[in-house]
Amino acid sequence: MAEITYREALNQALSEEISRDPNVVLMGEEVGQFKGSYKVSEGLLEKFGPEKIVDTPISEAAFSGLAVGAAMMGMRPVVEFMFWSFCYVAFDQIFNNAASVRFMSGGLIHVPIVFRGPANGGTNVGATHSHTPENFAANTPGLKVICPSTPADAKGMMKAAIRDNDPVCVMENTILYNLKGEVPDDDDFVIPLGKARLACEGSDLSIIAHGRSVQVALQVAETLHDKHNISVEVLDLRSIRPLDLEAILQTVRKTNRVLLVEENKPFCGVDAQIAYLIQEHAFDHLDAPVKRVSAIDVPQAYSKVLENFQIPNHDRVLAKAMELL
Amino acid sequence: MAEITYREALNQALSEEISRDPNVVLMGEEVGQFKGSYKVSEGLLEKFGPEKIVDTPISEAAFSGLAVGAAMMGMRPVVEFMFWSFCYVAFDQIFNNAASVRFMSGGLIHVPIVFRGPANGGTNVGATHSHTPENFAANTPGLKVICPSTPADAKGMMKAAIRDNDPVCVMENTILYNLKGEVPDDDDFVIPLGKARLACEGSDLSIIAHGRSVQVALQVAETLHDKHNISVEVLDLRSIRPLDLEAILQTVRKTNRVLLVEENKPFCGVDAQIAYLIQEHAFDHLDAPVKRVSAIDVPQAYSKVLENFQIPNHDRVLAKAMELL
Amino acid sequence: MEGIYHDTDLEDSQVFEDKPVVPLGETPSVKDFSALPVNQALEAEEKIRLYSQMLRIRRFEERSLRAYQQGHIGGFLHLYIGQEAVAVGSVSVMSGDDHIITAYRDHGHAIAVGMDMDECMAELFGKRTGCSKGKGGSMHFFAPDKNFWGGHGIVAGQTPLGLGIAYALKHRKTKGACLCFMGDGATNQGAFYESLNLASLWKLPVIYIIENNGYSMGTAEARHSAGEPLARRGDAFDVNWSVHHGHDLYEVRAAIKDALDLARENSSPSVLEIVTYRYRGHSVADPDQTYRSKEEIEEYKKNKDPINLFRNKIVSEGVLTEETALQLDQSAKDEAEASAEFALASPFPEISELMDDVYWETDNPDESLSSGQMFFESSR
Amino acid sequence: MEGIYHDTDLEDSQVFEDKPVVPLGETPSVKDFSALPVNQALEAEEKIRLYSQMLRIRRFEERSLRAYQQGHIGGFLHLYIGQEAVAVGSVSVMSGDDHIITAYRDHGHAIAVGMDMDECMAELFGKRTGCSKGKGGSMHFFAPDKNFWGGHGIVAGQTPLGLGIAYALKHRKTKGACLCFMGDGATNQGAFYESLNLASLWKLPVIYIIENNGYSMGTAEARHSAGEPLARRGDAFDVNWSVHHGHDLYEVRAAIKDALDLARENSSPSVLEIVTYRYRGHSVADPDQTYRSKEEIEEYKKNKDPINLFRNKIVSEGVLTEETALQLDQSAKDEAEASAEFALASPFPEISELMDDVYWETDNPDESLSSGQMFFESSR
Ligand SMILES: Cc1ncc(C[n+]2csc(CCOP(=O)(O)OP(=O)(O)O)c2C)c(N)n1
Ligand SMILES: Cc1ncc(C[n+]2csc(CCOP(=O)(O)OP(=O)(O)O)c2C)c(N)n1
Ligand SMILES: [Mg+2]
Ligand SMILES: [Mg+2]
Repeated sequence: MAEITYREALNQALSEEISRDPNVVLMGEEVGQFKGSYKVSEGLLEKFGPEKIVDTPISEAAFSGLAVGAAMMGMRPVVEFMFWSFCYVAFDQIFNNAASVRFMSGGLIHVPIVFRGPANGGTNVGATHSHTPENFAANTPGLKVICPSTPADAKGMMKAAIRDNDPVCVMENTILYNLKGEVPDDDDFVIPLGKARLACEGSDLSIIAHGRSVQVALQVAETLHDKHNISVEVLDLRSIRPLDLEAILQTVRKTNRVLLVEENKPFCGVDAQIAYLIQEHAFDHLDAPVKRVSAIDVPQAYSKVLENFQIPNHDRVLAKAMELL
Repeated sequence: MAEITYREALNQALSEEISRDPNVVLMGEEVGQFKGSYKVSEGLLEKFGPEKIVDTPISEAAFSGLAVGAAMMGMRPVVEFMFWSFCYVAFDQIFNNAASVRFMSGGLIHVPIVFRGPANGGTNVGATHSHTPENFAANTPGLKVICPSTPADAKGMMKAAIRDNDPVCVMENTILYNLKGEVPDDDDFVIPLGKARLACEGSDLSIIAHGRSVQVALQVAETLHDKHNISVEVLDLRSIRPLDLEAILQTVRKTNRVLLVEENKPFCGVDAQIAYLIQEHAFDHLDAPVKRVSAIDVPQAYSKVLENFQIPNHDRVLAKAMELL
Repeated sequence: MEGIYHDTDLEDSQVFEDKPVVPLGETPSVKDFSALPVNQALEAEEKIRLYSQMLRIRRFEERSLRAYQQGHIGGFLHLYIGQEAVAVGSVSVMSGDDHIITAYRDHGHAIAVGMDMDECMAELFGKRTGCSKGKGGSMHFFAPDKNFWGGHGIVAGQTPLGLGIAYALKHRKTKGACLCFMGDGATNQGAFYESLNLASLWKLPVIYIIENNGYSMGTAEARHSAGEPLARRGDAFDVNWSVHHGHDLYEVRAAIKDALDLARENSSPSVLEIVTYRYRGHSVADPDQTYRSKEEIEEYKKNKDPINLFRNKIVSEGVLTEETALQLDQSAKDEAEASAEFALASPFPEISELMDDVYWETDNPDESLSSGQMFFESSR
Repeated sequence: MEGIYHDTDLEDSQVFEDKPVVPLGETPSVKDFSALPVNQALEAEEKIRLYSQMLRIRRFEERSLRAYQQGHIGGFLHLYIGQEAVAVGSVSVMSGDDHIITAYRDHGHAIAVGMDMDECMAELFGKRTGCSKGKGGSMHFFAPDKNFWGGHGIVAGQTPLGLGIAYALKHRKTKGACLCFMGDGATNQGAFYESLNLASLWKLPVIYIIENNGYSMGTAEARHSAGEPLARRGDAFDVNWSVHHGHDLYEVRAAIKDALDLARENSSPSVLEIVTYRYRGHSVADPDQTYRSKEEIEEYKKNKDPINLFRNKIVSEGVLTEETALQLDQSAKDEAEASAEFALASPFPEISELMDDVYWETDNPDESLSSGQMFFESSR
C-alpha cells in the first residue's frame, strides 16, 4: 500500500491492464507523446510503444467508433476523451453503437470498451468544457457509468472497467487528479462495479454523492460534526449504473433524512433518479423530503466567483443540510 | 374550429408562421420535394418555394449548426429532424451551440430557433431510431422542450415555439400524426409554453404524463372509471421546460396519489425529475410514494410483441395505477 | 495521388475522372470483364452459384415485401432489389480473413455472406428464431461467425466501425481487410471523413464501398452532394479511389479484388464508388412518386438489370442453360416461400426475454464482475 | 476544379500543389505582395494602423500571460502570438457587410475587429466589465456589433455556424461573406466536411481559413492529417482552395481579398490554408516540451515574425520610422497595462447575475411568451 495520487492510480491501472491483456490499448488525443493532457498516461508510450498507446487526431466520432468496431472484434480499447464534454461530437458512436450493438444483434456481439476522461466543473473552462454526462450515460441501457472519487477507487474501478465485457464510461475529475490516498499495489486489486462505499458513518443525516461531491460532502460532515454536533453519514455511490440501491436504502433507513449532492445540472440529473428511488422504496422511512444540491441551472460560467458558487460547494451544501435538520 | 389531424395542425402552424415572418424557414431532410418523411410539410414547397422550404443532405451537424448561425443573425429557422434520434450526430450543435451561445456571450446574442421532429417508440423501428431525448434537452439549461399531445397543442405550441426568442425543441410523435382533434383556425392561436393542461378531472389518483403517454393515461382513466369506479385526474405536462410546477402540485394536493407515465427510459427520465419535485414540494400531501411507468429499460426492441410491452401501454399503466390505490 | 489504382488490371475506361456516373439509360460499359484473371478463375459451378445468390436475394426480398403488405413485418423494410451484383460480387472475392459491415439496406449482404433465409425472414417477422432474436429487425442482421458485422441504422454510423474492424485486423497482424458498404447519401455524414483521414494516416485495411444508387431517399445525388464523383472524396486524404459499374458482377469482382489485394498487401485503404440503382422506393413506406420517373426505373431494369445481364452472360458462355436458370429461379422462390412459412410458424420472443442481450454480464451471471441494480424498469 | 483561383492576382508560386507548407527555416517567400492593387491602395496611415494592430495584439497577450501567471486568470488561455498577421490582414480587407467567426484562440481576431483591450482583459479576469460579463472567458469573446460572432470552444464547432452566417447573408441578399477561422487540427472534425459540401452545394459565401500553425496541441500536422495540403480537402467538393504564407501581412490581405471578391460576386465558398506558427504552448498550461524543439521556435521568430517582417517592410517603404515604431510599441504596452489595471479594478459579477443571459425570455420578462418554472436550482 502506497500513498499515490488519483492520477497515478489511473496510470497504474492502465499500465497493469495493458501488461496483463494484449487486447487492451489506450487511444485518444495527446495520450502518447504529450503524456496525456492531464498526464494520466505519463510514461506509458515509453513502456508500451505506439501500438498500444495511440495518439489520435481530433476526430472523436471516428476514433470512438473505431474502438467500438475493434471491441466487437474482441479487442478491449480504452478511449480517452480529453474532456467527457467532447462526447457530444461522438454521441452516436457511444450512445447508439457501443450501447445497442449487443441488443440489436440478439446477443451475438458484445462490446468490451472503456470510455474515460474527466467530467467536471470547477476549473473555469466554461460552458462547453464542463459537462457531466453521467446522467445521459446512465439513462442509456447498454452502458455502465462509474465516477470514482478516491485514488483507490480510481485504480480498482478502472481495472474492473477494463476487465468488464460491457461498455463502461469512467467519469474522472480534473480536480481529483492530484488527490492523494492509500492504494493497494496488488495487480489484482479490483473493485467490483455497483458497490457503494460508506465514506463516513453517521446517524442524523445521510449525504449521498458521487465524484468530487463526495469530498465536499465529507467536509460538510466535518463542519456539522465540529460546529453543530450533528452526525452525518456520507455514502459515495461510486457507480451510477449498476447502482447499489441496497446501500442507499440502508443509509436512508438509518438516518431518515437525505441530502443528495452532485455536479450534474439538476433537471434529470442522476440525483433526480436517486430521489425517486428513495421515495419509492423507503417512503415510510423518510422524516423529510429528499433534498438535493446540484450545479446551479445555467450553462457553466467561466468567472471563478460564479463557478465556485455554481458547483456544489461547502456552503451551499451546508445550508441545504441545515434545512433538513 | 375544424377537426384536423396533428400532422395538419403542424402544417398549418408552419405555414402561418412562414407567411407571417420573413425570417422563418423550414429545413431538413426531405422536407421539400418529398413533402416530409411523415408529410408534415406537404404543400409547403409549392406554397413558399425552395428559399423557405429547404431540402438538406444527411448532414445533421452541419445543417443544425447552420441554422444556429443563421438564428444568431436574426433568422428564425425551423429545423426538422426526420427522427429526433438523429440529434445524436448533431449533439454538439444543439446542446452546446444553441444552448450556450447566449450565456457565453453575456447575453449579446440570442438564438431563436426550433428543432422539431418525432421522438417516440411504438413503430418497430428499433434501438437507434426510437430515442426520446426530452430529458437530455431539459437537462441542458438554455434549451426549452415541449411535447404536444393533441392537434390543438401541436399547432398552438409550435407557433409559440417559432415566435419564442430562445431555442425550443419540439418533440412530436409519429403515432400521433394521424390523431384528429378540434383546432382553432385563428392565425394568432398561440398556446404559451409552460402551461400544463388538465386532460381529465378526477379525485382519487393523478396520472401525469407527456406526449403520447397522455393518450394512454386517458384510456386508463376510462378503464378505471368504467370498471372500478375510480376517478382519475390526468395532467398533460405539454411543456417539460419551462415546467408548470404549480399545476403538478395542485393535482397532487387534490388526489394525494401520483402515477407518472412517459416513454423515456427510466434512469434520469423526465419523470425522475417530476417525482423529485413532487416529493420535495408536496411531501405531506402524498399518501403513497410517487410511482412511475416508463419504457422498459433496455434498448428499444424491434419485434412488435416486445415493443408493445416495452413502451408504457394501457395494461402496464393500469397495473401500476392499481398498486397505488 | 491519382484517382485510380496504379497497379490495377482495369483499364482507364472504368475510371471516370470527369463524368464518372454513366447517365441512366446510356448503354452499359462494353468492356468485357470476364477476361480478367479474377473472373477467368471462376469454375462454371461457382458462376452458377453467384447467379443463384443474386436470384435468392431478389426472391427473398420480393417475398418479404409481400409479407410486409400482409402485415407480418413492421417498421422499415429497405429493399436491395436492383443492387444484387454489388453484394454478391464483393463477397465472392472475400477470403476467410476479410470482414464486412454495411448500413440498414442489408438483406443482400446478409444472404451473400451465407446467412440463411429462414433466420433472415424470421428476423423481419420479429420472431425469436430470427438472426437477432427479433430484437434488431430489417436494419440489424448480424452474423459474426460469417465475418458479417451488421446491419446499422444510423446513416454512416458504420463507417468508423468498419475502420475499427480493419484496425483490429492490422493490430493482430491478420492479412485481411474490412469491406464497409455505404450509400451515396451517407457520404454527407462527417464521421466518414474523419474515418478516411484515420484510414490513410494509420494505413488501415478498410475499403469503403459507396453503393451509389443515385438517391438518398428522395434526394437525387446532384441535390445532396457537390462535386463528382463521390469516390473522389478520398483524394485529399491520399486514399485510392475509383468508380465502377454495379450492374456487371464481373466488374464488381475485379474492382473489389484489386482493392482487397492492396489492403492485404500494403494495408492500404480505398474508396470505391459502385454505380447501381434501386428499383423500389427508399423503404416500402416510400410511395416513390415525387423524385423520379417510372421510365427511369423501367429503363434501368431493361438495360442493366444485374441478374439478367449476368444470366445472359453465362448462358452465352455456355455455363448456364435456360432450363437450369428456370430451375434455380423456382428453387429460390420456393426457398423464400418456405422461409416465410418458417417465420410465420415461429414463436414471438417471450416478454421475459426482453431483458436479455443488453449486458454481457447479466447474460452470464456466473462470471459477473459487478453487483448492484442494472435495470430500472424491468419486464420481469 | 483547380486548387487555385482562376481569376487570382497571385502567382502560382504561393500555391503549393505538392509540398504546400514551407518547411520551417526555409527562407520566406520572396514574392513582393506590396505591388498588388489591394496593398497599393493602402495609405501610409493605414499601414501604420495595421502594424500597430499586430503590436497591440501581441502586447495584450503578453500582458495577459503575466496576469495568468499572477493568478488573475483561470481556465484556458490560448495565445495567438506569432499568428497576428493572419487576423489583422484578414480583417483589414473586410467590408461592413462581411462577418467573422473563429475558435477559442480568439484574442487576435477580437482586437483586430476593434474590440477594446479593457473589455477583453476584463473578460479574461472573469469580471462583469468583460465583453461577455465574465461568463465566457478567453475562448468566448463576442462583438456582434462589429460582426464578430465569437470565440468557440469545441474544435470545428464554429464551422457550421460560419456557414449559417453566410446562409443568412445570402438569404437576405446582402453582398457580404463570412470569414470562418479554424486550426489545422480542426480539419479532422466531420462537421467541417459536411459544411464544405453544403457551402458548395448551396453556393454560400463562406471562406474557411485554416490557420495552419503546424500543430494540433502537441500533434504535428503529419501525425494528425493524411494528405497535403490541408486546403485541398475542399477540392472534392468543388470548393476553391489555395495555400498562403501567414507571416506576410500583404500576402494575407491579397489572399483574403480574392476570396472575398469571389464570395461577394458569385457567392462562392473557399478554403484558404494560411501557414503560420504559434510561439507559445497550445495554452499556457502546455509546458511545450514534448513535441517541438526550441530551435524550431527560435528560427521562426528570427526569420518569419510577422510583426518584424512588416515593420521592416514599411520602414523600408519609408512609411514608418524607427522612432514611431518605438512609440507605437510603448503605447501598445501602456494600453495593455492599463487594461490589466482596468480588469483588476473591475468588480466580479454578482452571484445573482448568474441566472441572467440564459434565456432571452427571462431577461425580458415583460415580453415573455411563456409561464412555468424555467430554472431548477437557482442562485436567487
Ligand atoms: C444520421 C441519419 N440521418 C437520417 C437518417 C434517415 N435515413 C435513412 S436512410 C436515408 C437515405 C440514405 O441514402 P443513401 O446513403 O444513399 O443509401 P440508400 O438508402 O440509397 O441505400 C436517410 C435520410 C438516418 N438513418 N440516419
Ligand atoms: C471536439 C474537441 N476535441 C478536443 C478539444 C481539445 N482541444 C482544444 S484545441 C485542440 C487542438 C486544436 O488544434 P488546431 O485546430 O490546430 O488549432 P490551434 O490550437 O493550433 O489554433 C484540442 C485538441 C476540443 N476543444 N474540442
Ligand atoms: Mg442511395
Ligand atoms: Mg494548429
